[in-house]
Amino acid sequence: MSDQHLLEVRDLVVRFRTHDGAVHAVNGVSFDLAAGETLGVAGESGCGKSVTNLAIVGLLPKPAGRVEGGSVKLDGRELTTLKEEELRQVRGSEIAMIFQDPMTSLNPVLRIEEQLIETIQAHREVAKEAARTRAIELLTAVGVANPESRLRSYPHEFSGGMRQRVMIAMALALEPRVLIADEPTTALDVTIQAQVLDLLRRLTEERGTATILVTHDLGVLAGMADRINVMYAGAVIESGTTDDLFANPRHPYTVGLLRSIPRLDGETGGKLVPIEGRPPDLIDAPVGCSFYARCAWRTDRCATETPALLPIDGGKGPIVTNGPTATHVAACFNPVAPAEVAEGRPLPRTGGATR
Amino acid sequence: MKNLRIGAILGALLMVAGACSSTPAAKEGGTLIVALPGDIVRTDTALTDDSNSSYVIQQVVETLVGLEPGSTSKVVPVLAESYEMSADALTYTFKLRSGVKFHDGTDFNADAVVYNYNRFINIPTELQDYTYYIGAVFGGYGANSNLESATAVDGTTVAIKLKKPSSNFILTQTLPVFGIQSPTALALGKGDNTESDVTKITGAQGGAGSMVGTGPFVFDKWTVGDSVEIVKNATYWDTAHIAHVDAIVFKAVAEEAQRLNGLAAGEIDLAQTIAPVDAATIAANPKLQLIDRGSSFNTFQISMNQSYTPMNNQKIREAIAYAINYDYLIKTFYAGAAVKATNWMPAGVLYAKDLSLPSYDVAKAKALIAESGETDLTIDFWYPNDVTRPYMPDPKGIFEAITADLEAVGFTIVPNNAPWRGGYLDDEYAGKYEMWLLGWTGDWAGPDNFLKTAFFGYVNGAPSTEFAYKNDAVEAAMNAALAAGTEAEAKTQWELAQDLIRADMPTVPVANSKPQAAASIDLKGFIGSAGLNEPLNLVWLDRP
Amino acid sequence: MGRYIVRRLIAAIPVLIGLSILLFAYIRILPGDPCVAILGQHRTPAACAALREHLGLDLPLWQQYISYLLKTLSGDLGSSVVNSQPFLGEFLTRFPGTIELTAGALIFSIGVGIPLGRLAARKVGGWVDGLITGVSLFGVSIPVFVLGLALVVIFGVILGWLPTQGRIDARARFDATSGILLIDTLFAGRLDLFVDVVRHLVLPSIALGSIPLAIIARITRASVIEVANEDYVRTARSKGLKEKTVDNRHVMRNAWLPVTTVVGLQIGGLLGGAVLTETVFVWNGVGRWVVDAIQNHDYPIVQSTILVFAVIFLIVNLIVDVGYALLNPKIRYQ
Amino acid sequence: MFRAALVDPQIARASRGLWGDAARRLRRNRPALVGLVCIVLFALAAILAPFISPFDPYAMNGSSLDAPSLTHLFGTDLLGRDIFSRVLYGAQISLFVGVGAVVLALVIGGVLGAIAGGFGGRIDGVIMRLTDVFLSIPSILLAIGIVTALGRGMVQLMFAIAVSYAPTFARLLRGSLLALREADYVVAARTIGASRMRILVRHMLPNALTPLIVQATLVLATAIIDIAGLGFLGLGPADPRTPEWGTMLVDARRFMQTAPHIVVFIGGAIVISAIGFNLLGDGLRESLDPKLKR
Repeated sequence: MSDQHLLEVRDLVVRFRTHDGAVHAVNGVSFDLAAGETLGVAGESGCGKSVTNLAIVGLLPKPAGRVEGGSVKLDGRELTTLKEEELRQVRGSEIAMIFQDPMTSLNPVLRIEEQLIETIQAHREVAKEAARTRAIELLTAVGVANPESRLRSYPHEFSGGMRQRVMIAMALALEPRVLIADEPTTALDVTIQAQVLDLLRRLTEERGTATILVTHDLGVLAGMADRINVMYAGAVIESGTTDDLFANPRHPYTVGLLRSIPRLDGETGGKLVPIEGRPPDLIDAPVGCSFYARCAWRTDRCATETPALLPIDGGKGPIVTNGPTATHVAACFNPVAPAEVAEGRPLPRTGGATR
Repeated sequence: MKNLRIGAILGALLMVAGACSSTPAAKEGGTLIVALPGDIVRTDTALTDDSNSSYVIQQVVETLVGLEPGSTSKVVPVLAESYEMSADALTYTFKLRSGVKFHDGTDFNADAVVYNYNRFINIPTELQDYTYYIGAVFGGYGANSNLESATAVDGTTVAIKLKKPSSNFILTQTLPVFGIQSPTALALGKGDNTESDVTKITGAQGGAGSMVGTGPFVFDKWTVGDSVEIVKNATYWDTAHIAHVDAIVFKAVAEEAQRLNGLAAGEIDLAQTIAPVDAATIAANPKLQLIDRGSSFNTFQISMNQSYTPMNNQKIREAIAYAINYDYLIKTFYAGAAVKATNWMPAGVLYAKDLSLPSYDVAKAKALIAESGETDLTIDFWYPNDVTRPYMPDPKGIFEAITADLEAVGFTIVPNNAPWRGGYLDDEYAGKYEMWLLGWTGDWAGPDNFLKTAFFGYVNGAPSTEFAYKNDAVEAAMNAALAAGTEAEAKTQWELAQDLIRADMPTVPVANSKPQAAASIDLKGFIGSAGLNEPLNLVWLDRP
Repeated sequence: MGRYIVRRLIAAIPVLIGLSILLFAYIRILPGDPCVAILGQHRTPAACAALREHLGLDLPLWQQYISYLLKTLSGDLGSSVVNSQPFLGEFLTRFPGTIELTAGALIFSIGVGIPLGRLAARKVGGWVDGLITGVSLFGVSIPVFVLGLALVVIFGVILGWLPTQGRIDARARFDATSGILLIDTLFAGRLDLFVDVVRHLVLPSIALGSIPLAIIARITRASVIEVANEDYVRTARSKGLKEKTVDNRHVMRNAWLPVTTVVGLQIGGLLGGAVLTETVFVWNGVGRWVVDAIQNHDYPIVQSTILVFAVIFLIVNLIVDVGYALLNPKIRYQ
Repeated sequence: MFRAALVDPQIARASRGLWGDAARRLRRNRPALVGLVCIVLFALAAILAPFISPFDPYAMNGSSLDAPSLTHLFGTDLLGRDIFSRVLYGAQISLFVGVGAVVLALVIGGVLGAIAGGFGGRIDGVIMRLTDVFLSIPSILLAIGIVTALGRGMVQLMFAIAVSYAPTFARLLRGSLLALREADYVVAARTIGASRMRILVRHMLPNALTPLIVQATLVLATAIIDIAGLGFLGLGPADPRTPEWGTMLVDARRFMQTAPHIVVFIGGAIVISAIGFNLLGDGLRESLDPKLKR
């Protein structure tokens, strides 16, 4: 593996200008992604997951949304300063996206064929017939029966799961190196979810596509992601390999997330506990830890100082940002002790005062 | 010939700059765009009674005798080289021009004239609605017509025989209605008295056989509701007066404002009638010229019907005459291009005298009302809501001003209006209106045309339903005047009639206007006439 | 699709029947003796008898109605009481003028309204958007005749850029064949006259088109804003499509739908507006004719014009709905 | 589109809060406030015309076609009448006829729409076909037809315009009612056995009125323009002296070249009133539709 990561996001800052003030949507997000790797991004709605992704491909809603700092490099090539046309060539061809709601993400008035072919033709000089053949291949690959006749169909003639398959086919049409799947299964039935996720995993593995899989459902990530970034209020607050994170969550928020989802395997065995409160209003970035208001582990320090993302247990040496040896980092002054995870609440500690 | 001595007093011949004797060479070619205040009604000379149709038809179809350009009374030979009246004043013998051909190539000759006059006598009953002037001039049709017969003496001589003398015969024959059309074309267009449904007479509807005359222009096409096009007759018999322009398009432009805009924008070369209030704008525009038509040839009056109270009270009528602010009306609506009426005929019509009609005097009006003994002073008052007439440029405005004047002296006015062709003319004529605005533009320069034809002549021996004005002495005087053997006697009788009418004050004459035209500065050679007999073959366009 | 059209046609039948009853009643509720009311000054005993015969005034009402209906269906739409010309012939000579004007206004309102709406949507919230919104507000608030008068004086009289009246330079004395001068001049190979016809069309089209323009701009703006926020537009962008493709194919193909419906609804308004516009611009069309007919109390003409306009409106609506269905696959397959 | 949004039962349920909310949002809507100012000006002109007019609108007390001056703010017309006073009185006519027509249209359309939407079934079908018939005739032609049949006059004018708008109101109300029929509280009322009439009048109508109010405001703008249009075609009030804007415009157009300010003032009065109602209507629509909350 080269030193250069396939995708390198550093200190990304995104602001939205609104009538009520600037919304601090993303506040210094950094992560790396290597080829073939799957990065899971977890967090509640509105914590900047989707905005980060849109910022990467330059699709922030205009004119309100702007990247105000940081860099995004694809193979060492800076994306944030690219001209629109250059960025366009990246989109779809090198970085592809799949969105949450397959019901609304396909254009209702265009046939599937047109939507697939236009994707191919936007980046490759191919004849329509060749593009069509490719489209049939793709549909076959995602498991659409009778692909030739289905090409002539409109999106509303497909079921939700089928549409998401079409979306996947479309995203993979040009063998992108990075696939960003933004809550790809949230809108689907549970049984369909599994099928679609399987398909996604199989296809990305076959092709060696690096994937960013965004979800608010940590359970999904358990089986899919190599590493996980947990985001809160526009920042990554904990990051590590999937195994590390599940085995040893340190940030109270991560713990909350883990406890707020039913685990099919019943591993943690704890009670289902929702996190109280709401994410902060991002118009006024809070001083101190953004999770302060909802945190059971908070200390006075948390109110005034913003914790940095540091290796847990004060680990030494360089921080590994990807791969199976990636460093487990968390941004918390008073991380959750392993014993507290199952309880979901702070336990009296020796030496450290809670509250 | 004595009747021909009707002087040229009226015909103040007005030459437009450039049309004088030292004429610079006229430019040939081009298409002249003339804006008329309305569309023509029919394309058969005989079946028309409106000024728009006449204006177009007179360029195409010629009469035996005509009026000198610019004149309303000076008769000149046209298709007849000369004529003679018999001693008993009953037979007129016309000597026709030879070698003249109709536009369809057939010969103009005595037979053609006889054919046309026989047609006038025998217009089918159903069509008589459309032939107002034939009825008015000859008193009726068939046995009732004053036309006894028309016979061809030889190939170029025609004798027209009347049943009783009519001093206005020659003058009336200058009306475009009496134009001579090709018998072949009349037969082709079903204008040969065989068809009584006017819609099937193609010659009257712009179809086959329309307007086939001998004039300097040939009928080309009629777009109903929009325009009529005529083209130059290159083989016109009067070689000295072959048309200069290649074609003329007459556009119906009802709105005065649109005529003005069209003139200013260069889309119209000649606006036959303009609003007097626009005269100043036109005069100030260097691209346009204002055309004065000389003296007035019309009368505008407040009409009254004596079958209504209080209109049947002479003092009330007289009071109304005193209540009107004439100067204000003339200044405001005619922009000064009118004079206060001194008679029911415009000054200058033969035998017209100043009848010292009332002038604006509120006190006098109020006194007369008091004297009249009338207590109910409510009057139903009407005006036409969709036209302007040369004598009545702004009916609505004039109505409003007169209403204000009348209310100022104590009358209560109930305002009413109706569309001109959609009820107004019909209803006022049928006696449905108590008081209304109407006037008359002269057709020929005789007092009979105003006093008798237009206003106060009896219909079928009784007062007209229109005015319900009964004064047998007036009727007798007018009839005597028309049949008078000497000019002196005619004068006496006409003056008697005028004095009697003045005493009765059956209506209130308001003004005699001088309708003006406007044209592009490039238009040359135009001769305006108060009677609107304006031959456009004399006109040329001085533009590259 | 065929079945859809048939269903729509069947649905139009009760409307047509209602319309015929309404217009049948119209000429009979005129105050006073119908002969006086309808014929006015043209009434002669013969004409009256003919009218009574034509209207069947002596028959029971239902028989009168049936006979009116049959006559109408056979194409006999009555005759003018002013010049006795049959309605249909007169109508057909004037209708091309109205078609041309309506088409001009429609082209103007669509051609300007949609780009304006798109521009406003793109700059939503900015001053350009504000300006366009203001212009469209002005457009719906200014009467055709006020705007028409202003245009005539400013561009025709003062600046002298464009003709103020008529459909073609009368000096050209052009012989129309179809009556639609834009087509006729082209077929005659008279490019100069074609340009002249276009020049004549400009001001009336602007005057007549101002209201639809405003409405179309507004609906386009709203529709584009709505569609631009749709997920599939984001999808299209994420696929790396060119902005133009995204705009034309993904945004506009969808934004068109409400716009189409609104455009269809404008046709009725345009036919109505033509009445005033043709009067202002001395335009030889049905509108000016019907105003003359109103002034002359030529009721059979007014009656049949309303009928024909209503039928045209129904047909246009049908076409629009079919077009809508063609554009919108969801409806097509229902 | 806004129709569907406005009859959302959710909104309807929050009826009282809706109006309070709407008023608050209306206050923040600057265009709507401008519209309100235009309308207040227009209404004040109409109501106060007898008190603030410097001259009798019928009296000829100036010379012909005076230019605007301190005495005659808008100048005088051909007959020397004060145009400013006539424009003020013209507002009275437009307001009277316009509001009268819209109210009449609301009544006619409301009753038809309530019957159609409230009872449904065959009567609904009949009423809807009836509205189709009227909607297929261009509104100005319909109004022309009615005025020619009934004769000229303010009441006739009012009626003609009312008839041309009534079908729109009928359809709007019907649409709202149909949507409301499935609303929970209506279903609830039905299950406790409330009478059809009672459900319609007590539960459904009050909640279906909002779109009607928005539409009525917008239609007032059109009504003012249509009144002037009919006046322009010579179908205005029977008394020619009446200072009706359209009728005045016909006279004024003759002086477009010599005294263009007359057309500007009269046309301006029409445009400003129409803009006022359009802006307010848009504002109402936005404020009454919580979905558009920003």
